[in-house]
Amino acid sequence: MQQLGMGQAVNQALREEMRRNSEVFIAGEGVGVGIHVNPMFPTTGLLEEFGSKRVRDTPVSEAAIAGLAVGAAEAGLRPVVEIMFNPFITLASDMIVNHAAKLRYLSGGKSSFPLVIRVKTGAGFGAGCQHSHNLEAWLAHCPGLKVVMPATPADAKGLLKSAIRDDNPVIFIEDMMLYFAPGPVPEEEYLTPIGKADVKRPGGDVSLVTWGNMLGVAFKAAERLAQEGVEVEVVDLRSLVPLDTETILESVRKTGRLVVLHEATRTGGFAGEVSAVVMEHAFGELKAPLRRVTGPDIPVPASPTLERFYIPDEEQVVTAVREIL
Amino acid sequence: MQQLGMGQAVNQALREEMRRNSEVFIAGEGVGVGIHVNPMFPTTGLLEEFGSKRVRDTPVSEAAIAGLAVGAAEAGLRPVVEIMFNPFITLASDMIVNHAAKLRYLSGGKSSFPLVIRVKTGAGFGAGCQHSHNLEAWLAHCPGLKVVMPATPADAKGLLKSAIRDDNPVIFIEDMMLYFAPGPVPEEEYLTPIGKADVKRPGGDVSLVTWGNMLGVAFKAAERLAQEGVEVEVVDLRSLVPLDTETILESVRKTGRLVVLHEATRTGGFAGEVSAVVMEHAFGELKAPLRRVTGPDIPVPASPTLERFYIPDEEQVVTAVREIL
Amino acid sequence: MQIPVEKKREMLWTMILSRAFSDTLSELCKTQGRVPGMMILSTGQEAVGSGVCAALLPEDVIVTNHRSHSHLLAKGADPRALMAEIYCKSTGCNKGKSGTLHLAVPEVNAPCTSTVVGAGLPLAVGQAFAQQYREERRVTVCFFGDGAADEGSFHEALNLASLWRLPVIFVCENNLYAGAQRYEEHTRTRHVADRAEGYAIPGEVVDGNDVLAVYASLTKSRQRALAGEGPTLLECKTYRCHGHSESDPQHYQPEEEIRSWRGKCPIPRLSDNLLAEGRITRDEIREMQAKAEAMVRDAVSFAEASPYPLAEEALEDVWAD
Amino acid sequence: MQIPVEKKREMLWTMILSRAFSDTLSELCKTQGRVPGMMILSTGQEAVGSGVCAALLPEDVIVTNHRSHSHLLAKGADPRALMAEIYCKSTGCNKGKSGTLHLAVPEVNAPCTSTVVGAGLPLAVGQAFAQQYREERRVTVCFFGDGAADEGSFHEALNLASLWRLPVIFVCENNLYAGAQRYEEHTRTRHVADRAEGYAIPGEVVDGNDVLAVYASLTKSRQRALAGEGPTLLECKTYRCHGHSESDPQHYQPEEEIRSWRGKCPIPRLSDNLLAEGRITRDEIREMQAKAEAMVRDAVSFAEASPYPLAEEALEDVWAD
Ligand SMILES: Cc1ncc(C[n+]2csc(CCOP(=O)(O)OP(=O)(O)O)c2C)c(N)n1
Ligand SMILES: Cc1ncc(C[n+]2csc(CCOP(=O)(O)OP(=O)(O)O)c2C)c(N)n1
Ligand SMILES: [Mg+2]
Ligand SMILES: [Mg+2]
Repeated sequence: MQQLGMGQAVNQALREEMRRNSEVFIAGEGVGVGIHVNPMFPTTGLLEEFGSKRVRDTPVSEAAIAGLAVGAAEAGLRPVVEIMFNPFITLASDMIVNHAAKLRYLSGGKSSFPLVIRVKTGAGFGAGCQHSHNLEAWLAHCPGLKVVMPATPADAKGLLKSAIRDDNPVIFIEDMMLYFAPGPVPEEEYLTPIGKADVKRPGGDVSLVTWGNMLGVAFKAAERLAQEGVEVEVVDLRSLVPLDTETILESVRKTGRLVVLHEATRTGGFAGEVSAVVMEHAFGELKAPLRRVTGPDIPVPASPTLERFYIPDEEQVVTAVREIL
Repeated sequence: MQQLGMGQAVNQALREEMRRNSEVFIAGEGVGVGIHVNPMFPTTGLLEEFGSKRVRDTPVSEAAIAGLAVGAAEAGLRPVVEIMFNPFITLASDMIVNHAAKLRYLSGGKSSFPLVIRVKTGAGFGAGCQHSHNLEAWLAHCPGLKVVMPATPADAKGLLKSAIRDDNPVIFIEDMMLYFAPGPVPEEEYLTPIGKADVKRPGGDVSLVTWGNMLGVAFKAAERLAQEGVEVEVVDLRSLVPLDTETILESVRKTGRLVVLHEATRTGGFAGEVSAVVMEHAFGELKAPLRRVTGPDIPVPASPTLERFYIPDEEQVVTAVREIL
Repeated sequence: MQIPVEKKREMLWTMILSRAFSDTLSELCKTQGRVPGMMILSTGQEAVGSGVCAALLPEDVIVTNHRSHSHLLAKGADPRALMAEIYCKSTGCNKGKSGTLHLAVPEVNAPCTSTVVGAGLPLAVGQAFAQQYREERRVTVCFFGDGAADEGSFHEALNLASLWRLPVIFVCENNLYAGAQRYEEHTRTRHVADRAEGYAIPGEVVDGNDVLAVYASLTKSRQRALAGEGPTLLECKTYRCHGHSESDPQHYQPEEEIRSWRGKCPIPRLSDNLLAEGRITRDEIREMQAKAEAMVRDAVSFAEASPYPLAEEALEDVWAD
Repeated sequence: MQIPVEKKREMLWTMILSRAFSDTLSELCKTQGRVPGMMILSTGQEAVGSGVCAALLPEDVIVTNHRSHSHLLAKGADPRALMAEIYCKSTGCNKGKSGTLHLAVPEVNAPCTSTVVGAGLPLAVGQAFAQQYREERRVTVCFFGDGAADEGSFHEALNLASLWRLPVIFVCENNLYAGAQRYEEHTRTRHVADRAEGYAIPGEVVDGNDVLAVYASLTKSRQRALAGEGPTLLECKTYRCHGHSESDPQHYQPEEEIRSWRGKCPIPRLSDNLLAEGRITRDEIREMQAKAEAMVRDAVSFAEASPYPLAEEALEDVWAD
């Protein structure tokens, strides 16, 4: 099987969908000509293949980029626009939250808004808190938006293809750190369903629910714990909205123990939603308290020592698991 | 004791703090001359008392309004600015999230940002989802911001005064529906601490945690249940950040049962945080599953029948409580 | 510019219809609770929507804002469906989800209405982009207020539309107020149209109470757009004769100012012109008025007789499947 | 305008220091991993920061952006504290919290630095508002790029500053590129300064590689600001001689263009002028250069010898108590 980084997987998904449907176009800052010439990046080479009609470099105008997507989607195109880094989504958030998410409802179901907003996220590249700020919990708290956050190149490809074909607005969050971590991606065409979590590692002792870049941390922790005879079930949500509560509950009913792991800051993070769902529907099967392993409630600091402190690591996960065994 | 609506209580707080400290000023759309001449509204009469130097009507420019506050606060003033309705906070969110919340951290603690952003929220006035959208969970997921959401006029006054004197950025969320529900407000000067929840009604059978406008619904439900002999303890959070976990846990340890009630939509709402905190720290004392009573995962519809359906009511709370008794 | 008499009569009709519509709503608002929500009308500003829409073809798109009724009626929206939506009934064009503030009528190519001030402009850019992408002979018009011209979205939208030469016409309805703020209190820019130069696009000021002037300007800018020459910023100077909403006592609008602008009402202005040219008779005008009133009465009856949506319908229409 | 020779020498010094600083960083970046994060330099653009800051008093405020080093050095920031922060060390001016991208130096009245493009402008409005509110004789300067002029925040900030006649000068450093986009690819506006008219404020284009011209323009607009006449939009035309960041191969910048702009370097331009006027000797210039290099070497040694912050320090400085 081909080994691709997540950026390359995204690139393949864009390429395939753009070949398949001429109503798909991409737009954003540097999606055509960018400052990097790097085959690991998601939009490399698309301008060359599809031309400047369909690959649109925009000014630094996030509200206009998102508005372009919303208006063009209503008119029947399938925009895939990029917001360069997660914190800049604030600048587009009126268009996303008050328009992409709501205009269909406001139309009484007459219009639809088949658009994808790709956004890069994640700490780890030393740029500090105005570039690194995980905000998936915000977007998940906005009815009308689907929210997808893949953890592997294969899922990224399959989910992005589904997102582009979805008739609803989809926020597609790519952790930059995963661009440089190759993984297997099937060669043949496939779609990964939005709204289906994936048990990435089965285990009977504790359920470790996570998504995005933290999957790697989850694996490392699971391996260490396996050496102690503790079998961790790693559930990769992949989509936050719709949330696959069935898969979460099934796992927790089996293990009776739950740890939720995310890179975003703790208070108000999406771990809260996961724990509420479990506490509502599987309370009787729970054998131990919840543990959350998350970023601390601080902005992401720039300095390497501080940034490492910010990012949850397997040590913290191992400790959390041990605490509730 | 004087009986005031929440708008009037806010007005008194602004008046007292502006008299006390000449570095306090207010700015926003229509905070001086507005389209309503209504003594129940928060900024009525302030222009007359303090003049146009300190009561600044702004253009319709939410990013500039928030930026004004951030810049002026760094320079040592104490801005209290208004974002007219909660959904428009999206337009100011870069300034709030990436600047008000982060610039102190980025300065290594050298600068501080003593500002208050007042924002009106709440469903119930038939304006639909671009005016009514409760977003407190977003702001609570942003380290560096304090988030306050009072439920009574007395708390509103005391909390706003504290917010204005706080050296950190505070988001102060006012539910419009409460402007027209008078309640007692002490005449003498007082401050209500930010970060302290308030047990608004003691009870031993079930903990009902809520905030803002839903306190009224909580009371109604508690009264009905009291007639059945069920004693509900109503915990009004008042502040989401800092969160008074002690008071929540104390209540749940006593009752063993938790219902969380908020008007915001369910998925990703702040009830998740409350339930995670309880599940982490009071799991052993819990006797029953969690119940959340919240707005459904839809935008707030305009039509009265639909809007009523959206807003959680005491019936739903009573049902939730009965389910876990 | 030579404007066909049929066009002129069409504009007179849509203005009369809009006025009957808003006068009726204004009247209905005097009975508390009869119509839910805020009531925002364009009494006195009808020439903008009528002149613009008369210059458009049905396939052209409009994007409008909180003050939308006259735009939508001029674009051909069904008064019954509008009125029922304003009443928040299930027969409304948006099944009661929208109410008066964000009426969306895709049937007449008015699909994107936002009550977030300034938000229409980026949406219109998206619509116009789709038209250009598909090489259609259609344009998009975006209606917005003078207050909206201070929002960041205005700036980003105009720059992008100019850069890509999109077929969009930005129609600023400068009614001298944004909420309670007079124009001079929210900007020092003499004319909103003065901002056009900053985007290297044509900016034009037109008498917004002269429907023929509006029609002529729009026709010209539409041709530019179709010729691939890009957007135009058209500022229509008009006046908000009512308060911001019907519950606004207009305490900050000088009475003399209101009176003087009422004297510049666009409807008699056009009808006098047509009468003078012998293109219409007084009886015909009276007939139009009677017909408009009847249509609006019918719309109100329809709306009042219609049921509210069932509570559970609130859960519908969030997702496309 | 008569510029005192001491001012000219000061500007030469700050340009030379900035250049030594950025040349050293550029060199250091060739060793992977030595300096963390993205490295964004203003090589070739030094005249803007130097000319502007020479025209300011210490109590004046600057608000800068991602390309801040030369602004901050010209405003008097300590090279050691800056370098240590760029190295993300605990001795840095922001204790390693900020790194190179949002250096905040309140000690020299450069307290608000944002790497969110365009965000500086509303922040500067707030700073200038405080100055006006307190009736201080100080102004605020906001540095931003040509790309930033396309953000909505630019628009809202200029309108508000104009309306309130705030003592703020918006300095657009037009270096012909925003990321990989040439100026003409992100706007059709001939000059960013053309946008000033849309806010009824003065807009001026100045040769941004001529430090004396920058100084003169800024002095004038500062006087206007202090006289209560409000903001100015000053566009300094310059060129980004390096890539957007040091890891950018500049593949989209024509070599000939880079070469020609390198020929317009502001440093020899001023030193030649001073030499011609007999206001400086070649030896003095060499001394300045040597001193700048020594200072930067010292700053690097200081930074390299400094410890990284302790992990738990990450939890500090979020809240003021
Ligand atoms: C982003 C945003 N801010 C504030 C409001 C509240 N608001 C509604 S209409 C209005 C005034 C708009 O003035 P203008 O654009 O001139 O339109 P007009 O009402 O005069 O037609 C305001 C401030 C809003 N709807 N959206
Ligand atoms: C809001 C926002 N969008 C995008 C970026 C990514 N970005 C960083 S610098 C830059 C280009 C800015 O160009 P310009 O304003 O001309 O400044 P220059 O880099 O040329 O000095 C971009 C797009 C950002 N930092 N902030
Ligand atoms: Mg107006
Ligand atoms: Mg630039």
